[in-house]
Amino acid sequence: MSTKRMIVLLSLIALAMSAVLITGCGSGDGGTKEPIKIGVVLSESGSNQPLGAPEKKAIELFEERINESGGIGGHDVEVIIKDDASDASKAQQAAVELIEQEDVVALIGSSGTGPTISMKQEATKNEIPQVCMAAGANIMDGDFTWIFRTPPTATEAGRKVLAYIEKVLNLKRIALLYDTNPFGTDGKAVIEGNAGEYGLQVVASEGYKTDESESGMDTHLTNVQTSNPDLVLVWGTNPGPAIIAKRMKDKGMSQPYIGSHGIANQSFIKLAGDAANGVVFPGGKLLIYKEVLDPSSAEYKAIDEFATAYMDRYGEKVDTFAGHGWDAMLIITEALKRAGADATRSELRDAIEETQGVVGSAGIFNYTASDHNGLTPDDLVMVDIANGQWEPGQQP
Amino acid sequence: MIGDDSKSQQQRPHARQGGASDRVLSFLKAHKALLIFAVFLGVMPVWAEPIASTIHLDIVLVMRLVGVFTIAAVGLNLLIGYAGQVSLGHSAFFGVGAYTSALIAVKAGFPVWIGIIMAILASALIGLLVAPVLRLKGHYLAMATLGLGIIAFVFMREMTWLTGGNLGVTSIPELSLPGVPKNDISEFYIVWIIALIILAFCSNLVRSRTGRAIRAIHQSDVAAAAMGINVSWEKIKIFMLSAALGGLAGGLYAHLQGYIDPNLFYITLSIQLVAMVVVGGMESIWGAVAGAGLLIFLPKIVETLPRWIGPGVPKPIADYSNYEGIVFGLILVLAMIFMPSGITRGLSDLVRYRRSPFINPFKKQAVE
Amino acid sequence: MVINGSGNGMLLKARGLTKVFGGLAALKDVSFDIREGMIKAIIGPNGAGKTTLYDLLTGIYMPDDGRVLFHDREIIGLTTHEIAALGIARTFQTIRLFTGMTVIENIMVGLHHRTKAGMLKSSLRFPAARREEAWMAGEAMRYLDVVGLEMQAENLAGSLPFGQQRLLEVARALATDPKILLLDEPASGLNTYETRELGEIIYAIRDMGITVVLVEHDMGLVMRISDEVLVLDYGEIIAEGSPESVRNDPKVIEAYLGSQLD
Amino acid sequence: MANGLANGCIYILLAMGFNIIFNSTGIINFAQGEFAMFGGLFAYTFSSALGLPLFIAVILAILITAAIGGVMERAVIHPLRHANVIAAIIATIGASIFFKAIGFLFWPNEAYKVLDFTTGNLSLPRVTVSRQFLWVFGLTILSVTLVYFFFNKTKAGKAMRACSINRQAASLVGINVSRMSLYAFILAAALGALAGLINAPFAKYSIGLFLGVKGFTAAVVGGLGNTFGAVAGGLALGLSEELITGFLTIVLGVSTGYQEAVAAILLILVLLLRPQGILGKGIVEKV
Repeated sequence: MSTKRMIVLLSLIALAMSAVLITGCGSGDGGTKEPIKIGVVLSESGSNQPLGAPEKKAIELFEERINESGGIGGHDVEVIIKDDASDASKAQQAAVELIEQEDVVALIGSSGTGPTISMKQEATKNEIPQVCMAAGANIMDGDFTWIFRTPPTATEAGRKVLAYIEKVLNLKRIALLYDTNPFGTDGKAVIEGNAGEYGLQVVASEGYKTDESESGMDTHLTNVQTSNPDLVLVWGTNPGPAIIAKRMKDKGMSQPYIGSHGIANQSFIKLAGDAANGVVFPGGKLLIYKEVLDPSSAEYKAIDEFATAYMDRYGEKVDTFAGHGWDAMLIITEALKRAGADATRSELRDAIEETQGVVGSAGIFNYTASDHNGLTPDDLVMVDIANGQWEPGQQP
Repeated sequence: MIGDDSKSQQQRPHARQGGASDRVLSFLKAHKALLIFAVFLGVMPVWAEPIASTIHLDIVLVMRLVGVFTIAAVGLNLLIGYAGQVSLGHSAFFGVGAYTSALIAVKAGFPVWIGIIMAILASALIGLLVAPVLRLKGHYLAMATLGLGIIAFVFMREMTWLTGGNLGVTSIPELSLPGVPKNDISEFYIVWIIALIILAFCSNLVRSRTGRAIRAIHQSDVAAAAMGINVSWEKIKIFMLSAALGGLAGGLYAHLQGYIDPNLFYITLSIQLVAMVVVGGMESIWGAVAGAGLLIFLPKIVETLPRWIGPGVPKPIADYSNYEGIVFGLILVLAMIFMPSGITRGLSDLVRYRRSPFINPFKKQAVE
Repeated sequence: MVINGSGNGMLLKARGLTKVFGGLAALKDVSFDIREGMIKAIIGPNGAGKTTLYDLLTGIYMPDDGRVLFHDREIIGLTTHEIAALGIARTFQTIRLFTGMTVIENIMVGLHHRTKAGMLKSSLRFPAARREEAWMAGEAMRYLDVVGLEMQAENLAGSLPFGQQRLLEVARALATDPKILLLDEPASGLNTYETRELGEIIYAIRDMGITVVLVEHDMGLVMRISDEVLVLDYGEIIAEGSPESVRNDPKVIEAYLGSQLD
Repeated sequence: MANGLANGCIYILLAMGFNIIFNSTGIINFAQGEFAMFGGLFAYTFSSALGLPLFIAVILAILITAAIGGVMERAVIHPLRHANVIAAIIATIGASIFFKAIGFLFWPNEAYKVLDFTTGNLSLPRVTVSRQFLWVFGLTILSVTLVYFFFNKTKAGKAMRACSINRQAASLVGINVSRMSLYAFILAAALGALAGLINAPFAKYSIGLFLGVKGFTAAVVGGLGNTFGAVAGGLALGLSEELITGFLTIVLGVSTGYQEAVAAILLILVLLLRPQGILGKGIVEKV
């Protein structure tokens, strides 16, 4: 085939493609007012799937509810959700597509820290507000002008736990077991970095892999025992912490077991069974709001409304991650209500930064120019597991 | 453009005996397919950018990644397709390249391109250091390289003082050239200019003396040695080149992403790269382009379908990301069974010989 | 063991070669000389150690004992490709062509060690590399001419008929510019006509100044063309000399008859 | 030591699976770890979810996984019996990705808990061991014995051994090599499922690769293709992992995260320095 003919052919193909696509997709919605578009990137698949799935449900639920109640200033809210498959480069790609092609006014996402950071770079470059649902400490590194966060971070949870150990338990020697995944190493850094401030000592620090077998975990526990700790602090996501709880019980280790907010879900209790009893962990009030909150408080009402709606719509209990998605939508829509439905991206950002006292599922959000995390350790509570049920623990 | 694959080009060298004066002309002749492809890419932003928001797919943006993975895949194809040495550890070189380039730019503050060059050198050096595994053959080599990938991943994660561990490296500067505006389109051009140079380099290489030597080793290393070819050294050289291209791709990737962490360079990346090579076509330079393009575009297109068709899209397609592994696994198995020479060969056979590109594995074959 | 100096026209001297596989001696204390310019045949029943001998001479195996001098240079311990570069070329009993490459490319692989363009130079198409490539193509055609395969240059080696594959392997070995060519059963699988043609080609090769050694079962061919015949049985030399003397050697007759009775 | 032994048992079962398939087909099955995944997840489904007695659930899980192994052989390996090594590697990798995706589709959660065989500890004079450990140990000894019996006493087993020595010769004396390959996959899948069961009580979809690499390492350490080298290899790997974990923290004071690389490093060292494995005699690959 000659070069010339090839080029002609290719140009024709290109033209044909554009023509088909433009005509095929030109149909508008025909509504009265332009919808407000919010772009969402989360992990529907890949390693962060357990986070992304409930987040997606909560976001879609929020979208339905706000549109049923008339939207914002008569404008519907349109949520466009993309999957990043827990992959940073796909998240970045998705963010660019949402910004450039869908012309969204704000971004939500993502579920995991890596994807969130790669989205953040696009959000910052394109000057578009982003509300993330990931907890990684380094998300706020560097320029955080455009990014806000809904979940409590390892810092809040870590400080809560350290205060609990110091004030409630009155113990000193911590044996730390952490998952070598990003969640675990994040917690490890916070615990090791702040233990001294609370007069505590980390006497063992063992990284394990989530896929470890029981006997593999026993190897780590043996190392832990030789360091003679007062308590065992486990920072990880399931199933590692459950295996550890079970093995500690089987081996007759009597030290208190303190978990992280990574086990603030029912599956920990399911996996660890009996061994879950006696475990204490920091969690959002969402989990045990009926037990710890005053039914007349604003927090109780906000959480109860969300939890009931979620149960009605999906037939299952809310979990923390669903809450993060819900809160992200809440913060953006509340800011839009204040800034007006036709607010520009930068006006919306300013409005989000002015968020004060917005009651979400994870706590009361207060953003300032210097703090885009919004929550404090007080938004977490220590939770006990007793008889396979969550109960409010002693608070430091 | 696909039809004009390396096989027919390989037949040409002896026929070309023109003087040194018309080098340019002979280059153009030898790389007709490449030039057509270059023109195609050159005009791509012109038609693809305006329709991006209409088709809900920014082709140029996706093509940047295709370019990066093409570089890595073509390097891996030299090793697997041409030299017949399976590596399941190329995520290591990709990762080493990415970290080298990123850290040199972020921590040492050197210009991006110094980092990229160091990425190439560093991964080639690592390739040389681990070259003893090339003494192994077949499955043994595959498993040993898989082990290398795991080791590299663990070190990237655990050497927190250097790599930042799971927190990764953030704020990696973008790819840019002096005097060129920084945006997605300029990055697209930068990546593809490099990729095209690599493609030209590699298609020359496989038709050269070195290329024949590695292909000979693939077919019979004993016979190749008997022809005076230093088999182990040729393998090491091609392994280093392959590692260097992996490092180059990794370096470019780091600057495109702006953020890297160890989990991006797990062995699933190696398997993806191998899949690009085998689905595209082993022993085919264009196979790398086709494989990278197909495997990167396929999920994007399926994901975009609901936006084209609207709410009526069937649930399995809307939930495609849940099925991606199934489709991906099936593609690999079926490609090996029915189209073992990859889509480029299969399709060009179809065009040239009007023959089905699929082979029938259930047909009785003579026992060798 | 002492081997006397050169100057007597001996191209290759083997002394005391011994190779044991898993307790069984494939070769036992084998010594012989190959004079420059001759055609020497090595015969013997199956399993006599002929191919093992080639593998020792070309560095594929290390002998357990013994030495080989080529041009008065010790070659035991050198690698296969180093030996090839010194000028010992071989073919294989089971054909080992590069079947996925074209006929001319097979020959060009044979030219590999006589050329030097590196990875970078040839990929960037430096003028020197392109000149070398053109030279290789011309040279390759010359070798194809010797075996009469020039019309097949562009075909895949694997697509050639069996007899032509044998010839291509010979041409590929010639392309390495050897001093000595070791042929391993070149006539097996060839028909009478092709075998006669092979004989002519071997003469032509000898006339190019290349010493030819052939392991062969076709006694007609061996007796017709060789200057000297060496007979191996169970890894030991049982006879060596002119074709006539070997043919009448009682030990040889017994070895062949004995093996046929098995 | 007990921990290393228990892990070693899992590795032994996986390594035997690798060896059996390698012997009869010459293929390294990259999907071996996924058999273990299926074993654990099916056992969960039958015992915890469907409420069948654990014993029945375990038998069912092994049978179904063995059937999956058989189907895989017919669908993937049989068509590729004349293909080259690269094609076989890629195809089994494809199968492993496919299986993992199936696992994710039906069992998407982080982990599932299979009922314990029996809980609690057994106090012997001087040492206390968990009952689970005794199960692990007992089942491994039982399966090694059964495999030994199969290969040495049954006709099919002897035929498979013949295949492992020389496939062509075996086919010449009338052994149906293709059927032996099928049997090998079924047997290897069953052993893999058992390994997954032992590795449980926590089963999850993503466990395959992790276990596969460990099992292959054990097989190589013991001498690939040497069915009973797997025992030595598995124990050696299990014990060295345990020792090295302690060594990393106590002696070197570095992160135990490096432990993940131990199996890979051991694998490469054995392949390079002693490719026939610690028990092997022959040379891995002749020229």
